[in-house]
Amino acid sequence: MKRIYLDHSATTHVDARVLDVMLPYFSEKFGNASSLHSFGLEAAEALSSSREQIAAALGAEPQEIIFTSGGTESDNMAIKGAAYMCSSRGRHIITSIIEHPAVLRTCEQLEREGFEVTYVPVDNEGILNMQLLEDSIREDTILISIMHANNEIGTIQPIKEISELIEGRRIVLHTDAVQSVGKIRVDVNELGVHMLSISSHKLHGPKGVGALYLRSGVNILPLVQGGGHERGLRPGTENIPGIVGFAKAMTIVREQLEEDSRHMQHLRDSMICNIRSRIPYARLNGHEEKRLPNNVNMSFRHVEGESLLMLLDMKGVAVSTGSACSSKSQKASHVLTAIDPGVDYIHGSLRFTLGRENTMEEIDIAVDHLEEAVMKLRQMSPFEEE
Amino acid sequence: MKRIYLDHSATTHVDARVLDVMLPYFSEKFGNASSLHSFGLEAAEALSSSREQIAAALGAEPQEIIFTSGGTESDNMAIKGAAYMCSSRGRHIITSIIEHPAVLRTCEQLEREGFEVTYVPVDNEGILNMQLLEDSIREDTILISIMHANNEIGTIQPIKEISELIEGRRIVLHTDAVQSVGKIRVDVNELGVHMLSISSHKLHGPKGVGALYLRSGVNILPLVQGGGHERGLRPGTENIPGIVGFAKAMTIVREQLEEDSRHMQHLRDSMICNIRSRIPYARLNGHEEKRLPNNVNMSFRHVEGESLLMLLDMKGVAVSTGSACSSKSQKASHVLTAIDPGVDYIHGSLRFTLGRENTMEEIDIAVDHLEEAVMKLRQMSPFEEE
Amino acid sequence: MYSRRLLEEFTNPQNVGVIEDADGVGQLGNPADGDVITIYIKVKDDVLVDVKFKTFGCAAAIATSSMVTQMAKGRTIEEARLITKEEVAEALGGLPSGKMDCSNFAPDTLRMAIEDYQKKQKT
Amino acid sequence: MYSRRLLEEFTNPQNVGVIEDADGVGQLGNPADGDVITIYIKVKDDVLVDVKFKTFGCAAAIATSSMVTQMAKGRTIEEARLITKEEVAEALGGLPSGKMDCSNFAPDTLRMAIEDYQKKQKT
Ligand SMILES: Cc1ncc(COP(=O)(O)O)c(C=O)c1O
Ligand SMILES: Cc1ncc(COP(=O)(O)O)c(C=O)c1O
Ligand code: FES
Ligand code: FES
Repeated sequence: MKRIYLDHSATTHVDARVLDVMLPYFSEKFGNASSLHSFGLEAAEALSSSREQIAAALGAEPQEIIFTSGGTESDNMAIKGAAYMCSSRGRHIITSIIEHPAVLRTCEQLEREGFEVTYVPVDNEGILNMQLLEDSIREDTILISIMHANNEIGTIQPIKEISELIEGRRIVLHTDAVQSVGKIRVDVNELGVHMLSISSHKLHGPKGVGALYLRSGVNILPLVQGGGHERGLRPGTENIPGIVGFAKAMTIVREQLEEDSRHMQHLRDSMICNIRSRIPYARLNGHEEKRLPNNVNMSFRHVEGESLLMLLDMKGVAVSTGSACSSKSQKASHVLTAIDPGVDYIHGSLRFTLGRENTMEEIDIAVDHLEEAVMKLRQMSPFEEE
Repeated sequence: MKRIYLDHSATTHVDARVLDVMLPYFSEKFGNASSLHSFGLEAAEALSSSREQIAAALGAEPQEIIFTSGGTESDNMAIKGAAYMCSSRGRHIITSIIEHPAVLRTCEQLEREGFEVTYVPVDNEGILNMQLLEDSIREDTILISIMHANNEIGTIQPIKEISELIEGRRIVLHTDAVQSVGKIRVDVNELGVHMLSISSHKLHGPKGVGALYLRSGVNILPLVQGGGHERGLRPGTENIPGIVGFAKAMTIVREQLEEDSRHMQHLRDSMICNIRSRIPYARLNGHEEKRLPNNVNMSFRHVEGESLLMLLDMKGVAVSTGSACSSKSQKASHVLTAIDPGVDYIHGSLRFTLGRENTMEEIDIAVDHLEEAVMKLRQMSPFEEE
Repeated sequence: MYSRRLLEEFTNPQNVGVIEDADGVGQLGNPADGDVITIYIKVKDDVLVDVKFKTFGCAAAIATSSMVTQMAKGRTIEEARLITKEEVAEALGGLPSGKMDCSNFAPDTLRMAIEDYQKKQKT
Repeated sequence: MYSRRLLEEFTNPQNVGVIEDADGVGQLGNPADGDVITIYIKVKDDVLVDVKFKTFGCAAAIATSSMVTQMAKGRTIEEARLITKEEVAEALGGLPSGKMDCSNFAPDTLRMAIEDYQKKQKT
């Protein structure tokens, strides 16, 4: 059975070109970048050119890139690092209710440590309420962390507007761009952010590596102590093959973003259109236009997401759902709950996240299987008329 | 020029067998272990069997293994995680003065946060002073962190004795086994430790992955918040290829440790013997017997380590020195300073750390080059008679 | 996660449907929680001659519904009410640990249908 | 890290040695700090006709010692004392940023040797 992968927001395969550049760094150019000998120099050079490539792809300077183990660590480092650094000036933080757990759980931890956090709501399409954000800014607000694009429903938040809003104030602006990089243009200066989190495995790079963009002049405290790596901000022997792969993945993004973005958006729009025309009572979650070009999140009335996911998986189609079914009752995700598609729809959401290598043929096959699966489950549903 | 790598304590090349098992996980079995579909299941299975392999190699249970990004993170997590967890019971921590910076800087950070830390000294051979350790235990001591083997001079510390000493007390015992795993037998129950740090890249596994062994029943607080990965103790999408490679590297260690250890020890002893017989005024740093089978750390009178390292590097021999020459004056490492080989020797140390693939021929060539280099530098040295 | 056997049951569930002139009906769960099972029974001489279900829920909910209806059919009312979650789970080749709770769900609904039938008998 | 030019100088240093009947000697650094440079000069008609060094220190210390002796030889005392660390660094194809301090070391020692010579002249 040919498998069709439509879960690129969960993770992506490593691009063949990325793996190619990584390979020499495992067993040949395997040095520790801190070593003074030739093996070390090879590693140090790879590290520094990787840093340049990633900076270039974000419109940043090389010294503004700090390597981490992934998006979760970048988010933790940005939020806690800035909070601890600025805690003498104030202890109020603003974020949104639809952030990734890496941000939400971190903010909750800071609440336990005595910080105050305002969680700004979103509208029914998942867009941040800018008025409420503005109203929640206080004298002692030190940090705003708002995701660039949501991982579940793909809505794109008005980061540039936020940065303009806080201009001239001593507030650090962080954005979690884990889902946006590789799908839409991300330039740290256009966005006007001070910190930005990225994760390599979401953009056809290897797992276990990520970065935090930290604008020159913005200071944060490190969360990890050790050797002096990454200017002392993130010690530990650098994962050179991972970093080299990450850099290549970013370079590919930089080179072909426009084309890839257009391709994915074309697939996305025709997928949404086909689903709507073939499956009754299907609702798009999130915003029609302000959404990632690769995100299709739809709810199907009277069917349950995990079942739908399993039926599609049996046909080789890999998707995700916002209804993680864990214990006695299905918990709808906090993001779906925030945009509230209604009781008939909230447990029936599926997330299809496209990749640059998906084809129209794959999308068509997926929609065929989807239609069949929805019909099948509706036949079993006690809420559907016979 | 054939290069000879004698810096295996800095990092190692990835074993060909390790890279082999990793490869499918980059671009084929690339799923996210949290995904419910078949791609996710492949990843979840790889994760769980890797965990079993690593546990088996340490005599631990699978659920006692927590994956991290490396040794530095494992050390931070163990020490801070236990300190924060137990802080209501006491705030006193004991460690040694020759720990790795990942432990020392972490302890210093905890001091800034109000913990008290006792740094126990070592004797001239680098062995922990057990009497002083015992004397420093107090009512409010919550944690002892002593490295299993030192990264510079290779001395092996009496961890088992420490665990016997504190038996029955409510003190958590952590050991940094980053340098010992793969060189000597490491079994968590024989050692009697509650926590143990490992780093994959020191044992022919990939960089960017490590683990913390956390004994069942011992609780620590997580340093990173996010999704529920690693029982909530270390969230973030798991680095599956890295973890699979790490597990394979540990399995190889388990299978061939005895043989490798004997081989390295044989090379080590003949290297020390040759150096002593051919180069006058060469001093072994560390303990003659209680040392890692792959560590040769020697000081050469009246020559400076970094120069020696550079001369050897020009001949293709990669080694390390405890005299990191950074700014105006050479700083001898804290480990050498602790064992104090004397002013004529302290700046002239070289660390040769052998790997299981080194050959006697390589060692012989290295000693030839070493002899030549020492002589050459001594000719330039103002302390040597013409 | 799910056993092969459970997935088979889930993809090819038996006894899906409604019994229009059912002798007893049970329903558990609610749409806001994301799971609802409805079980219909037809009884003749204390024996369950027909059992059907409609389920909105996860793969485990659907598979256990299907399995419980099959196990119940042909049994007496007394036998059927004794069907345990363990039996159902075992027949499905085991349930993932997080789903064990959910396996109680279908046998409970069956018991409700039986009670409904018995209540109707009395009146 | 180090430039190719510096490494060449370091591996093939010129003017290593002691001038037994030197006209001036300078020494800077101390063994506890891990670096000591000694420079010997021989002067004739205000010109440095011979310059030699002995250095205990890092590759940069040795390379700059060697370079400064070469640059000094044949120059007048006045010219030689004006040799700057920048000149030395440039002649070596640059120094790593952490080592710039250390490049002052050799020219300073040369200046000490010159002062020693001048002091001896006066007496
Ligand atoms: C928006 C967002 N932030 C953070 C993360 C965490 O990234 P990682 O899994 O690489 O730690 C993810 C992905 O899981 C994400 O989608
Ligand atoms: C004893 C010891 N502990 C900790 C570390 C840190 O490990 P890593 O570089 O993988 O973070 C090292 C190696 O650098 C080490 O030798
Ligand atoms: S229906 Fe509740 S967990 Fe499956
Ligand atoms: S001799 Fe001082 S840094 Fe080189």
